[in-house]
Amino acid sequence: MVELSYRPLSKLALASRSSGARAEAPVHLWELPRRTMVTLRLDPRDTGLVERAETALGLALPRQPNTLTTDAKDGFVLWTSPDEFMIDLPADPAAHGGAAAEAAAASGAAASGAAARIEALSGALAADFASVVEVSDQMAGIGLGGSHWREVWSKVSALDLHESQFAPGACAQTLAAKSNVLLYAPDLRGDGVGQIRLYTRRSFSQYLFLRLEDAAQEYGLTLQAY
Amino acid sequence: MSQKFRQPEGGRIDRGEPLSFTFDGQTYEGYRGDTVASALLANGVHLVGRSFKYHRPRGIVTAGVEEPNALIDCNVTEAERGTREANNRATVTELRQGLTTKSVNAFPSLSFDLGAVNTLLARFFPAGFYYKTFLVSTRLWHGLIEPVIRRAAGLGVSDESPDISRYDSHYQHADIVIVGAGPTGLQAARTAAQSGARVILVEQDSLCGGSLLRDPVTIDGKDADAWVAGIEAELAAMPNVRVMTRTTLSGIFDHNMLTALERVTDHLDPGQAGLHTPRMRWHRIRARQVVLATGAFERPLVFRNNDLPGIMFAGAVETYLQRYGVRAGERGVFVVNNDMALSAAIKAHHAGIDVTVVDVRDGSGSGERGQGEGPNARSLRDLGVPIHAGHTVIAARGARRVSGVEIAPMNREGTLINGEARVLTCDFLATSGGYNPIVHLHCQSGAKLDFDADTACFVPGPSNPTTPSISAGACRGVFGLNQALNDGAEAASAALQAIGHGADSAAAAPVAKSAVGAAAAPVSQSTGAHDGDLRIRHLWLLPSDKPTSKGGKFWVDFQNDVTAADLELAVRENFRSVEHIKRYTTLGMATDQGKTSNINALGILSDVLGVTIPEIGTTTFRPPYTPTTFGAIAGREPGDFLDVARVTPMHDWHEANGALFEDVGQWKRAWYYPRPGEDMHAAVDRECRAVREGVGLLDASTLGKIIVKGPDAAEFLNRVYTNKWMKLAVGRCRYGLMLGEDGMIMDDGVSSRLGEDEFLMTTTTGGAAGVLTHLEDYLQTEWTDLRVYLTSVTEQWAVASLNGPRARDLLAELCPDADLSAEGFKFMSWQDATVAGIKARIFRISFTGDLAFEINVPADQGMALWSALMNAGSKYGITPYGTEAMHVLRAEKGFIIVGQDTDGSLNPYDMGMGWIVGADKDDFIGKRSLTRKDMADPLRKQFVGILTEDPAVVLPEGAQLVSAADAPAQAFPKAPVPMQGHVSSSYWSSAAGRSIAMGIVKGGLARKGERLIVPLEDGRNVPVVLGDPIFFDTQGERQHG
Amino acid sequence: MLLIRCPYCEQDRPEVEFSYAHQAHKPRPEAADGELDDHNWARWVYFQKNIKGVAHERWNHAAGCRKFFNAVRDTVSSEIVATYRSGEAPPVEESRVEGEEVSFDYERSGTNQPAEGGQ
Amino acid sequence: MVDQPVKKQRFNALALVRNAFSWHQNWEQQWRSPEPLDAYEVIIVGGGGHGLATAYYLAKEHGITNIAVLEKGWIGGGNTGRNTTIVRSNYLWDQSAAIYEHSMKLWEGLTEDLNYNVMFSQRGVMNLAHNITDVRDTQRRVHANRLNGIDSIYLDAAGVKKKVPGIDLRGGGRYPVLGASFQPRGGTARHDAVAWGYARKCDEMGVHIIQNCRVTGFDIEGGVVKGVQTTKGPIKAKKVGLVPAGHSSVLASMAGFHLPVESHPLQALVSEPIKPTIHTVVMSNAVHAYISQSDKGELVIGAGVDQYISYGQRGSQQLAEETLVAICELFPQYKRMKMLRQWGGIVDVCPDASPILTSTPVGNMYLNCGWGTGGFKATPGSGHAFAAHIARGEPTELTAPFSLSRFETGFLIDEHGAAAVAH
Ligand SMILES: Cc1cc2nc3c(=O)[nH]c(=O)nc-3n(C[C@H](O)[C@H](O)[C@H](O)COP(=O)(O)OP(=O)(O)OC[C@H]3O[C@@H](n4cnc5c(N)ncnc54)[C@H](O)[C@@H]3O)c2cc1C
Ligand SMILES: NC(=O)c1ccc[n+]([C@@H]2O[C@H](COP(=O)([O-])OP(=O)(O)OC[C@H]3O[C@@H](n4cnc5c(N)ncnc54)[C@H](O)[C@@H]3O)[C@@H](O)[C@H]2O)c1
Ligand SMILES: Cc1cc2nc3c(=O)[nH]c(=O)nc-3n(C[C@H](O)[C@H](O)[C@H](O)COP(=O)(O)O)c2cc1C
Ligand SMILES: [Zn+2]
Repeated sequence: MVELSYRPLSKLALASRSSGARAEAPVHLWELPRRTMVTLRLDPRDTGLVERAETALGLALPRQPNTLTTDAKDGFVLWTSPDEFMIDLPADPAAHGGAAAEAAAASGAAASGAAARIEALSGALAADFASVVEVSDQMAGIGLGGSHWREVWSKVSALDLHESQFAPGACAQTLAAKSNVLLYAPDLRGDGVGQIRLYTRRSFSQYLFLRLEDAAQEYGLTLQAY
Repeated sequence: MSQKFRQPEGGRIDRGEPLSFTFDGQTYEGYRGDTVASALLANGVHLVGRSFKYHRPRGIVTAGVEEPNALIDCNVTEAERGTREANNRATVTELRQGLTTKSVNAFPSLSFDLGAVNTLLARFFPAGFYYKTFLVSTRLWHGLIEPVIRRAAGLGVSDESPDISRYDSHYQHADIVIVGAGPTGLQAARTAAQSGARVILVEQDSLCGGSLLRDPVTIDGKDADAWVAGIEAELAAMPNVRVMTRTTLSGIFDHNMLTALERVTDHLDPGQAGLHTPRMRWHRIRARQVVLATGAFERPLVFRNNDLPGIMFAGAVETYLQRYGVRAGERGVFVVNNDMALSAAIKAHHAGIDVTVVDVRDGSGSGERGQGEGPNARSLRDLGVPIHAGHTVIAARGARRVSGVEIAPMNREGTLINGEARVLTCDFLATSGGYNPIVHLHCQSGAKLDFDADTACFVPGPSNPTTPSISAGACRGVFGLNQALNDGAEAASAALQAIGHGADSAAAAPVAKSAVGAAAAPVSQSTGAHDGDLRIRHLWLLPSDKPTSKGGKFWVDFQNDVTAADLELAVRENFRSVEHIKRYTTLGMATDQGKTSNINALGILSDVLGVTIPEIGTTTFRPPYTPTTFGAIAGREPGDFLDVARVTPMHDWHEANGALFEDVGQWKRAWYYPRPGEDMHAAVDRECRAVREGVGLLDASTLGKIIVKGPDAAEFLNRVYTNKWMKLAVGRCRYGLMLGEDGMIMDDGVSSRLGEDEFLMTTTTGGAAGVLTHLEDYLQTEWTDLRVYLTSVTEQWAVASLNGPRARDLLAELCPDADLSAEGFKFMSWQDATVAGIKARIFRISFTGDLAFEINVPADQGMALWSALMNAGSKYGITPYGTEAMHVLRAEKGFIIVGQDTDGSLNPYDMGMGWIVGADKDDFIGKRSLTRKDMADPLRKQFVGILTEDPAVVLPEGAQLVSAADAPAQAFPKAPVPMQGHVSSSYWSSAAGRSIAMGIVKGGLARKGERLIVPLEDGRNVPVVLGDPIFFDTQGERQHG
Repeated sequence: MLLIRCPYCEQDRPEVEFSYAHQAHKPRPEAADGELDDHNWARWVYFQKNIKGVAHERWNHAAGCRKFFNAVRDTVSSEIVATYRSGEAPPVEESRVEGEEVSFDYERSGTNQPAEGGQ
Repeated sequence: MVDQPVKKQRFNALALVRNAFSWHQNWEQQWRSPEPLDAYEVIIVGGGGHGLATAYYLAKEHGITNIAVLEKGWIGGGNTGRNTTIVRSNYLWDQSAAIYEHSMKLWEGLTEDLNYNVMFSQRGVMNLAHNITDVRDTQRRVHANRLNGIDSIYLDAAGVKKKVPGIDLRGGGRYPVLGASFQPRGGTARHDAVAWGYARKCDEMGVHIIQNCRVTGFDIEGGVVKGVQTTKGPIKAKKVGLVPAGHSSVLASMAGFHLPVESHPLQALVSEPIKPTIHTVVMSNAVHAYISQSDKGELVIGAGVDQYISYGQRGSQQLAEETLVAICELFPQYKRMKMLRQWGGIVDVCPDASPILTSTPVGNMYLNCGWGTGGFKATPGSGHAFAAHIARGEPTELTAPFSLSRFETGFLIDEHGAAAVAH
């Protein structure tokens, strides 16, 4: 039997290769859980429109290029273009059924409300020149951390993530090896320790994951499924 | 005796760790810290190679990267694994356990080389001789002569086993990159680092120190080694600094993109490197500023037979003595034209070597730049070393090793011999003709050179503002140590200033300033160093008793065997531009790229041409600075990571069920699913029949999908497609054709109206990214008034395409709530529904011409949907089919595939698709091009069906058609034959019960019914008849069914 | 690899993130315009100034914000003099180190002979 | 007055021996360096292979010797001196096949014709196919070639391996080799020798080769060219042929018109010399690399075109990297080879990847350009055809399809759409 929800990295069987111990590892590489992701397009110069969107979503839109806003509950809005934002929320446990949802339901976890927020957003902008498109399935997330994550990053991307250039409030889109990525680092500390979240298009994620895994080998790495 | 020429003590080698290695099969000993060259010299071995053209015996002449002669072949990993590398310079190859080395370009052996007969015939092989002879037919040239020439040429042998070493690459970023860790670079690094700026110091050598390694003077009251170690420790403690040794800065590209090669494991003993540690790393460093502190090369003097083994650069003799504790010989003659180089003679004298000096300067200071003979010459006199001032070298003597030198006094002008010649015997000869600042990187950055007449060398001119760098120290012609240290500090300050790191800069660079205070770093000073005044006298060619063309040769470029006579010959034949001379003589084109020869050549040419050296100019300095391993540059990408293999949400199912895959752009698409014993033909035929007779399932997830949203969405589609879109009703779908502005077909696909202001557009798999960019381009640049947003959703949806007469029956089982009836769910419309419990959107569109439903579900659910369809479909005999069957099925219906049936030179009319051109629309992309003159040419190539007269024959795709009149009965036509067109698609069709084909034929639309011939490579001439490109269900009933 | 400032992202980014989009400030003529002859249409579709010197050109921040923007770049030295958003006026004029401003151009319809004119 | 033609000493082995005995003191100038006269019948702008060949065939075939070839730098210093020297004629379209095959025939007699060893080595050229589309397009081209009388065969993977034992057919797995087209008569030639050989013969027939002479403008009266302005002063001419490759747009703009051409950097690189290891030319469009080994032993490797316009004669580091990735993919044993030098040229790229051989909007001015990444192979044919066009003052059968007007009428000769390989 196939699992009901088949994630882009399922093929890599990370669960069976998972080795935990993320904190001490020189490099830690893991699959991010499914998130509710939405491409929002609107003209941010229309302040009324922006206000409606922010109210409905319960999150401000970032005003500066390549920055993000957060609701401090692991919800984010990332600037991706002057008239485009990526909304990135923890997925509702029940959104896609399957074992995870059942487990969540059993444990009584409350819905994070992502679906409701997106619905509210769509509704609020229905009459406007704006576009709200869900892309949760299109995106795949990879986490990269550990004391040597910068060395690994330096092998795949020409973008400088030195702490002077890239801080926790920043996000960026660039190329990592041959894959486009959207990345941010919500918990990056001032000293640069921490981890980054990388999102790719689904079909690129296996390639990128394996490429990162290969790059990390010489430093020693641990893997984890979400 | 082993290591007879090793000094009893001294040098930066570890005498506690002897290492043995082999050279040409013979085992030798050296120490950790040695290079192959220093260890060979310690064992008295000078003869290490043969030259490129004449196979002259050649010895070690330098102690660095500029070495032209001592090229060796080494084992890289363990010998048993057979991984060897050719053409390594012995002077920079570090000794390690288990190293086996060989000379290159000698057969059968170094001391007896058959190729050396070329030496005897040298007179017949002047520069460019091959252009003047072998003027034979191309057949003879390629068949007979070229192989001989090829075998003779080339240095080392390429190991033909796959290179199993691991290579890796990195991107780095720095505020300031400092190249060279000599005194200048170290001082610069220290100054730059103190500011807190991000600094990278790059040094090609295994040790920092540069010239201090051969001239250990006192700095800041410490000996040089201690000073270097102190700075290294200081830098190591700073988090903003990275020191990279064994790393060669190989190139500077636009906007200061620097490349550097780091040698990580070659010097390690077997087993020492980590399993995944790469052999080399390739660094691309983006620098805001660059400080070049790359030092200077010594240059040789040009005299007859100056290429004999045992003739070395004075600085090299000094380096071998000081750094490696190795004497170049027991009796040395030092032939110099400047004072600086004589420090080598002093050290040699102290080391117990019997030293004689031949100084082309006459001691009077006349003809020399600078004052008097200089401190080193004075010291030598005080030491009682014999000095032959004002003497020239007539010739060096010896066969496989220098044994003496013939010298004579010369006139004051340095043009003629004017006294008795005498012979000095020696076992090595050290020369110095001055120094050439290493300006390679400066020039690579796009900046120019100035000529400094005092030191007779090129020095950096103004930096290129687009790719800025600052040169300091010896590489800028500053040869005194104290001056160089100051220069390093100043260069670093200037670089800091330039990036806004200066004390007075408000625009602070985005750097964490906390690390270090702003206190300026101290500038070190030395006591007892040379004052840096070369006091040089240039004689580009030492006067001799015979002209350069007769008798022995005056070597300029050792590796490529270019002599002074060759340069003169080139000029005689009117190769006057330095670029022509380079190419005619091959000067500077060898693996050392003329590092030691180019300036001497310019000096000689300036005499011959009667113009100054700067008027002649240099040839172009190009990357890399030293030869750079391909594998390192390629990094991890060859192999699995060469390109992304994009896979669909159902890919794992296809793989588990035996599918073979076809590459479509970056995608892997299921091609066909052979069952045991089936070949491609059988499998595809089975898959096709299943679709026509029952039901088949195709993974169509790869098609591009774009949400087009906004009040002007319909107007936008109207402009980007050839046909009309304004009136398409919500819930309906339409096929669209997209052209480039040249009027040629670019892409196609079905778009559906999701709402009044929202469409879902589909594109071809390979065209998806390009189409999105194309559309964004028009929205952002041309039609900025259109209110439309585009969002790619290609991968949001998994698409399972259910095709065949039983498709509805099957789907109905899984989606009980939806009305799937022909009336309720019309062809070319869509509806939302729940399929197997999954929220889906179903499109009634068909690329097979059969009843079809394209079911879209969120990608995470694709696998579940696929499995559900397969399970429920088993009773209908559901058959997964791949792209090959899909191609056959669409061909049966005459549907085109953009990129297969079109090739960028075909418009909609050519494809018989005039019906889809809304010619009465105001405008659409490509419209204007459709009315150009040649578009109306009735003889344009047009799309037609092609049927073989024999229905069993399947034409090969790509086959060409000719007129029946041009094809003889049963033979390949006599070329050239006018071609009428070609076969673009061709298959066996079970549904049609015969082969079918389509293609592009001149004036084809008007030639239906005509008989043409397809001549095949195997000699068959296949008769065909042109017709309509449709072979099945010509009325199109099935898809509506 | 060039370093290019995206005027939308307001950051310097490596060239690999960008794709080149040719001559800037070359508006698409109204194809419906009956005045537009084949010659001048061809000039818009195919012809390029291809300046040696300081040129106005377009780039697309393909792996970033996906916006097309303009750059003033020296095609000899590769210096990027400025980048600016689509629709904005160029901050620096074009200039040639060799060659001259073309005296007749596609905008000046009708003055041209066809390319094989007179033959 | 034009210099009298001077019969040159013939090059052959005997001459070499004879000269050896006089210590090579008596070799003549291969070409002379005259000062420009006031006027010529024909001025050729651009002393690359194409310009020199044009002058040569004007003199040899059309009896026009009152010619000056004006070169801003040193002859052969443009793309002629920096290309990977691949010669082949297996192009798809009839018009291309005609001119490239015309060229191939001239190559086959060039060494003897010029009395200069241009080292034309017919070692065969292979174009690899890596996917089904490649295979289909390759077969289409092979079929067309054969009917055009061009030797061209299709090789399957085993056939490729037989000819190039060093190749890894799997590639790294991502781009396996499925097959190839092979043209046995294709090969390489010595680029410099081509320029010098033509120059020597031109000089022998009285053509003036004037180096360090940059054309800075044109004298045009009533729409007809009367002469050129140069850094050595004005020179009159009855006809002017422009053959400036990467600088075509620059010269066209001086004459008042635009071209459908962009000038891009194209790079190449060589390895250190090694003993013979690869014996044919191997090209791959999919992974983008091409490789051959010169007679001196370097691997000569072609890289890609930078995306942006540049007159800088240098390329970016990443393109050379990509090329070496491709080479190491196809030939994993060459990972251990070392790059000796990399450089760039300025290639004039046409939208349809075909050249322009044309009359221009200016009377008596003719243009030969747009050869882009692949015109070295065309040097003799292009010169021959263009000479005829200039002499006649109107298109010939070979040049007519390549006129500028094709961009107006829409009759493009789209060689990349047709999966032909550049170079
Ligand atoms: C890296 C590289 C690899 C290539 N590989 C191949 C290959 O393998 N096979 C192949 O067939 N082709 C190849 N090509 C293409 C080929 O080199 C060219 O198409 C061909 O050499 C063009 O020859 P040409 O004589 O027209 O141009 P060039 O040799 O460039 O000559 C043009 C001349 O015009 C001069 N000039 C320009 N402006 C002026 C002026 N104002 N006044 C006076 N003179 C001027 C220039 O200085 C230059 O010397 C390659 C090109 C490059 C750059
Ligand atoms: N032959 C000479 O170098 C020479 C000649 C005259 C005087 N000097 C003395 O040199 C001192 C000046 O010192 P300096 O620091 O300017 O030069 P230096 O020669 O001491 O140091 C230059 C350093 O740069 C390194 N280097 C060069 N190119 C490199 C590259 N591409 N990548 C990485 N590393 C590279 C070298 O390995 C060397 O360590 C003075 O004391 C002067 O007396 C040297
Ligand atoms: C086919 C070919 C082979 C070459 N082989 C060598 C070589 O062996 N050594 C070398 O230094 N350069 C070689 N070059 C490169 C030239 O040195 C030079 O870089 C090139 O002609 C471009 O000129 P430029 O670098 O002066 O601009 C070769 C060039 C070509 C076209
Ligand atoms: Zn941007």
